[in-house]
Amino acid sequence: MNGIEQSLIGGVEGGTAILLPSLGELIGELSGVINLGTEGCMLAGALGAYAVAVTTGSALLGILGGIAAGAFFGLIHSYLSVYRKADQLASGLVVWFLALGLTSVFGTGYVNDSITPLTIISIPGLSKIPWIGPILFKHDILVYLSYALVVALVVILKKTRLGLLLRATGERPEVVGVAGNRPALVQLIAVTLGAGLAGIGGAQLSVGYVGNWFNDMTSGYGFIAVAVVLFASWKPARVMVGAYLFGVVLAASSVLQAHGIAVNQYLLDSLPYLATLIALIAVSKKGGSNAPEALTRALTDTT
Amino acid sequence: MSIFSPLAPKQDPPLDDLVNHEVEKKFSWSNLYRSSNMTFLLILTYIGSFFLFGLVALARGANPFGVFGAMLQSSVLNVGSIEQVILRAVPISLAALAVAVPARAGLVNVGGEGQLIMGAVAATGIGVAIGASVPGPIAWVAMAVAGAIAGAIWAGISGVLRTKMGANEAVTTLLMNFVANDVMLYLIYQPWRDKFSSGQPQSQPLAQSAQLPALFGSQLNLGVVIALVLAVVTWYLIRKSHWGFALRVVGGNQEAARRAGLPINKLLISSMLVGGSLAGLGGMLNLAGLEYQLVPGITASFGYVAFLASWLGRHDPIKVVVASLVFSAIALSGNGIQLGFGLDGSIVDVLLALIVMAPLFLSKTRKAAAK
Amino acid sequence: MVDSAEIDLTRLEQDAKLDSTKNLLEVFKICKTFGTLRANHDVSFTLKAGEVHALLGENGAGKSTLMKILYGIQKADSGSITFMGKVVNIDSPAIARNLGLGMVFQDLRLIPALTVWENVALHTKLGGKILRKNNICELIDQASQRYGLAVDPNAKVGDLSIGEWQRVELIKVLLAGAKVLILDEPTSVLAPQEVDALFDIIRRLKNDGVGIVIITHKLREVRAIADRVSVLRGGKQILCDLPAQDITNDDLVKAMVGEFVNPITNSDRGSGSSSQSTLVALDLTLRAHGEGTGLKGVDFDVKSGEILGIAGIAGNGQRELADLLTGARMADRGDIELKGQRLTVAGPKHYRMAGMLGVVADPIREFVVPGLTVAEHAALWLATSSKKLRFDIGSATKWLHQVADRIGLPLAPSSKRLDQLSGGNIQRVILTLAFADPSQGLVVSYPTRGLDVRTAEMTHGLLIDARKQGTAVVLISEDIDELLSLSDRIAVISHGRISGLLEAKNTDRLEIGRLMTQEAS
Amino acid sequence: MRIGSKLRKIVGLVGASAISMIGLASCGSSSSASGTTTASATPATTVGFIMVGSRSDYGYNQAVYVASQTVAKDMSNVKVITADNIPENDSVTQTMQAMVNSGAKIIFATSYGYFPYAEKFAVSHPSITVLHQGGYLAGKFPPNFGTYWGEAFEPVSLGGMAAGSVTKSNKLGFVYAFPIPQTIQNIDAFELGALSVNPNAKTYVVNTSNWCDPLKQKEAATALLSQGVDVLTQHQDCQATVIGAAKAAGAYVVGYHYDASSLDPSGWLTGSVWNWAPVYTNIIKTVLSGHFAGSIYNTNWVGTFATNNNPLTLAPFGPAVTSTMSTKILAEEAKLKSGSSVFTGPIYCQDGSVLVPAGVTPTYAQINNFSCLVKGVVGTLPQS
Repeated sequence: MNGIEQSLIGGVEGGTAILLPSLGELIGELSGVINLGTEGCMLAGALGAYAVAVTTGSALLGILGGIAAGAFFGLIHSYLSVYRKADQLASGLVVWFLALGLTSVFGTGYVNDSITPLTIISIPGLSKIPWIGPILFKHDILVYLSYALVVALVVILKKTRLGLLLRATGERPEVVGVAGNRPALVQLIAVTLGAGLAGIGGAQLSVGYVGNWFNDMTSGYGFIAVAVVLFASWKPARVMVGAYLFGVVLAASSVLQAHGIAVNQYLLDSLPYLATLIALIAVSKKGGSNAPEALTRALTDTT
Repeated sequence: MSIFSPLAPKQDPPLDDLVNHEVEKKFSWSNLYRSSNMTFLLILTYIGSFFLFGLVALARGANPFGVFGAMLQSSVLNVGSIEQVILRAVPISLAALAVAVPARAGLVNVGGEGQLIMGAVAATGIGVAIGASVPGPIAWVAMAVAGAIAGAIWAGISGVLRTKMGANEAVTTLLMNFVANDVMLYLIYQPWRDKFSSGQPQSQPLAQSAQLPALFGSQLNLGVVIALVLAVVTWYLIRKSHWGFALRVVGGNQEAARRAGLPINKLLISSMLVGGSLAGLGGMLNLAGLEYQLVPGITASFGYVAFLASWLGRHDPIKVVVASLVFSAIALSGNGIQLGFGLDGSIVDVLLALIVMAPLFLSKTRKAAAK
Repeated sequence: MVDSAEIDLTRLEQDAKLDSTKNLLEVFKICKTFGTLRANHDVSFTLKAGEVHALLGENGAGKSTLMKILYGIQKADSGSITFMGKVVNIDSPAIARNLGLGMVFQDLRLIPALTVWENVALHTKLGGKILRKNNICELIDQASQRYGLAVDPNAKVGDLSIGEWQRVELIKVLLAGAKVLILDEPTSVLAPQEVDALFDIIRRLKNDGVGIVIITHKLREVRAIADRVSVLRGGKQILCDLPAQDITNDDLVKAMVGEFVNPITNSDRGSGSSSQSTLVALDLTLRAHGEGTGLKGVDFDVKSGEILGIAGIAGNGQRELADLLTGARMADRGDIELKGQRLTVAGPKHYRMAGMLGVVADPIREFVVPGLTVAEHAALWLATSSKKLRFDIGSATKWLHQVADRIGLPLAPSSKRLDQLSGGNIQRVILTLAFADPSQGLVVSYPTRGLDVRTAEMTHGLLIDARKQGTAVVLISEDIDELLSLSDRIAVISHGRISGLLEAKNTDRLEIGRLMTQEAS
Repeated sequence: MRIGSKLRKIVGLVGASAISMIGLASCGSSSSASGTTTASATPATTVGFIMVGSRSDYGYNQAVYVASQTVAKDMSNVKVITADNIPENDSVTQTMQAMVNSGAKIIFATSYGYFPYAEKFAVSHPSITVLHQGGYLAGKFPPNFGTYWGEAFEPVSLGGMAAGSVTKSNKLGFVYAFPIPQTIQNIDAFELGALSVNPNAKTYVVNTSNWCDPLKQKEAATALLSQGVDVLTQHQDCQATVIGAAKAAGAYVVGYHYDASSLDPSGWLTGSVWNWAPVYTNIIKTVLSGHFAGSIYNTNWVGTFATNNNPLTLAPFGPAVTSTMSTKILAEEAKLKSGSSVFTGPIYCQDGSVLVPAGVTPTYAQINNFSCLVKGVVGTLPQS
């Protein structure tokens, strides 16, 4: 197996733990709320999933635990920022710290408990395709879930009233209000749901990819997820590309080293962030970004 | 173009109120405010924060009162710990001021972390290059200048992107944090790695003379004094200077500022430059006063804590410094909980979060009261 | 879901059969007070199916308040609304919409980032949970064809012209099932050709039995489409449900602007001013931006010691003109000269240093900085060019007190936050600053807005004092009496052009009113 | 290390439970007690242990923790306090200060990166004895400071023999954290051990730039496994992830720091296991006797097989190691114990240059200066 293919496999594998929270963050941001606490929601999801998996012996049940834990922290963030009109950035950071503290306090007992991680499922037929097969079709169930989610999100956003309501809320909540809907509720649900997805992302790390729980094990994936959404200009398909881009870059250094190529991974690591910055500038320069209007308003509020 | 009568700007409720139409009718904290007052509510919510924190401790089998006692004991009840609290507050408060200054002009600087890192990186570059060959004070000044410039550049990039390209500064400063961290790691893993550090990813340490001297035999160093001076200068700039006033105007109403003839873009960028240089100096002081060499975790997320400190202090320099000291003390108190109660020291993160959550919870009340 | 198109059209067919003799909507004795301001006082009118009812009044007459009450955005203090024979309680826009009341706001409520069909779907619930795009587009097309509302359903609203926005709004409201349409100054944003197209649409809707309330202050529009008219002035009802053909234009103008004439306070107007033009505007031209009108070749001159009044209905270019004269905006074409010097360097600061001062048109947007005190606002406008490091609020406060004493307008305490003061208090601060020192040129927008009678009088005195001191004053106001009593000459502005330049002592309200309501040819 | 490892070191993230026993603590229930003291008439001396990772990491920190608890149990006049998850920056100074405030007289700073902070703290606190685990001070020692370590490469080379004997692909994988001398020695010893039983064995190395970052470990292990490696070993603080990855891929593991054979009983070959308790006990006794200054612990103390005090020992063998092979390995261990060296020349670097000339046995100081990987290792060290 050559290095490029290996990097791509690693990119999809590790990238899924970025993709899931990114999709969650996308939903939240489309409704007009940024969640810097995505990192915290992931952490909570990772521990929640792990704890449930240890207790019940089922990694699949663990995923549900991950969703619940992530959503709980998302609910705190959305309640504060939507219903209490708190500063979104501050509220997000607070949720991150809260999760960081609570997971390390309550996670102590789970360090190195053993679980049966999610099994790798090879899709019959598809996984045999040279190149594509191992890269895309030989993963655990959460990877396939993430594929489905991308497709579902594209469809929901484009084709359903729900998606329309979400996008409209993220643009001009007051117009949505005049149209007889409850924009605040839409935002609350969107952010909480998004945080649930971040929780699955954490679960992908703890009960999927690594099969273990450690303090602060998400190591910045949640922040990367926020960056990915910016990189993608709020487009689900591009979120997928961005997540895998980050995933590949993160996986590349190990793969290159295993092939005897010395690399300093850190310049490599900074590339996706720079790409995100450039994408942001390009979009802004083109005259107004694609950013949901309400989100932009929230980000420029210093009170 | 508005459907509201221009005759009565304060009398028509804005249409946005429609959004919370239903919510408004039921119980409302805003209404409670009218018969109560903000300080009282704030104290109530802070008590709530400590109560919830006590519950967390209780859930892990520790006596909450004992925990609070241990926290006090390990943070503010003896000289050695107080010194540590002050030392740790140095980078936090400077990075917090780096948030507070642009906030005056209505800019959101989430990049304190990156600006701290770049300040430390630049100071290391200069300090290692000349530290051993020039007298200490010259090295300090050179490192401080380098740190300030690096921080300023790092923040200034976002300022320019905002004014020239319209890119949101909250987002760009956040992204620049990660780039800064990668730049630092790149440097200490290869080009700058200390050949005598036995392979650890760290830069060469500063020469003894380039390290900031201790004060009167205590653990405190010259950096504490410098930070204090910087805080006072920042307070003066923000509260007493023409520039600080102009920032407030730009932050309050850009259109009014424009009509009054203020150079808006210059002010916006200058606020980022000053803020960035403060954080850069924070990074430099942390390096030259405490760490002496670049190591991977050198900023220890101070930049994010600082954002919350500035927010908690409502971007007022004095309150911001106080908030930084409080956060620093809370951080330190984790040691006491850990050693005394066997709980994970990170439990204090929970308290930090709950304390900031109190005013966040009251945001709506405060915003309503401000109107 | 599939047949939603049919259902909708059937409804429209039924509407056409609505009894045109019965009242669709009855508004009875609506009262609404904001603080001390009586926005509506015993206002009534009725609307029949298939009728266009024009609601006339100057700015501030209370029309918008009435419409907001009708649409459930505000609640009336007293009075009743009857819709199709039933007394209704309209507590929210949702209720209004469900009843069949549709409102097209002046600031159109669309989401620019979404397409036309998406905006329509959001508002109408058409197309079901799974959006049937084709279905919705088809409905839009049908409505488009039926009423001549040409618009591409797939276009992004943000890319459309303002006229198209309005059509989208109309489609949105129609497809939501409106039986009564309220159009709030629908033509204020439109080009003349677009206005004609809109009237076509309104006539077709009328033929379908839709009742239409059109809020306007343009006589031509009344003549063109209105069946009946009601007129408000100062929140009070002046005319009620009068058939449009029964009233002359002159009477309408009288009803709108009132008839009483102020005592002239500028006793020597039109005389004594020097022959030299101090302030000259040459061919000022400004493209229309998103909102508001542009300016088209505006020329005038103001002599030293002269007050030139600018009359016009709001939104006809006054604000743009004031911005250009004070340097807050730069003209696309044309020049401004002060004492023979062309003002070339952009920026309000340079204009001010050259001797051009201004009283802003919209204090909240253009003057008030939240959190700053009265004294700090004074310092801001005093000393933006200061090179000193220290910000000296003490001397600014002292200066303000001296000036206030000299000028005599009662000011709020200088340590109070300006943004927490009333409009009148804010206006007095602005005026005090503007009159602090004699200037070459002074552009004053709506100076007495929000002021009590006594202070308004004092302000008028200050304007006359400034004139006496040789200042070239441009006075922009919607209060014709104010203009008549103070100005030496009056320029009437309409659709971004000067539609007439009159000697104040030789003209009257009617002439000005006619020029104000004159349509661009 | 990505941002995460930095994020870990946030304000307030100062460690973990001091006391709850491994496996006992679980969510919602707590087994905390304040310090582990034993009843004693004489006032107990408080000894602090600071760890960089979790005390239950199946690795380096767990080994330290277990030993500290043994000390607490065996020494009646000693009270032990511990702090884990303390990052390698100035936070450790604050933790040391907090321990002093809690009455600690002796502090064991057990992570490599604590070195400069520990030395500085010792200088500024003359009444406290500070010991650093794994460091090497080239200059003069303050009278209250010392370092201690063991010749880790000795058991590691034995593990290399086990690995070389079972590999089918002749590819061994080594996941390491940083290219510090200990690690370079371990990689070299591992490959030399493997070569001694399998001349075709090659060791592929990947670094994670972090003592314990399970994500990086997983990436590294995955990369090595898909490269065809069938035995994995590591120099990481925490072992579970790499072992888990090997288990899932059906590969063998050679452990490090702690006996983690329970994680993968069938794939476990052997490993190196710390037994710190005797070292800690001796050091504490020396301090309590009042003769620490000038003692062997007031230097760079290193335990070796030859002196029979190497704190790192060989772990039990797993089922995959044949009895022939285990005999051979134990024979080699006996040879080392009788004074032979892992690094007796000739040893060549990857580029063919001579690392140790034929017949020469390098001193510990010389071994600490090894800067190249030996021939047979694939992969390069990050160069500065």
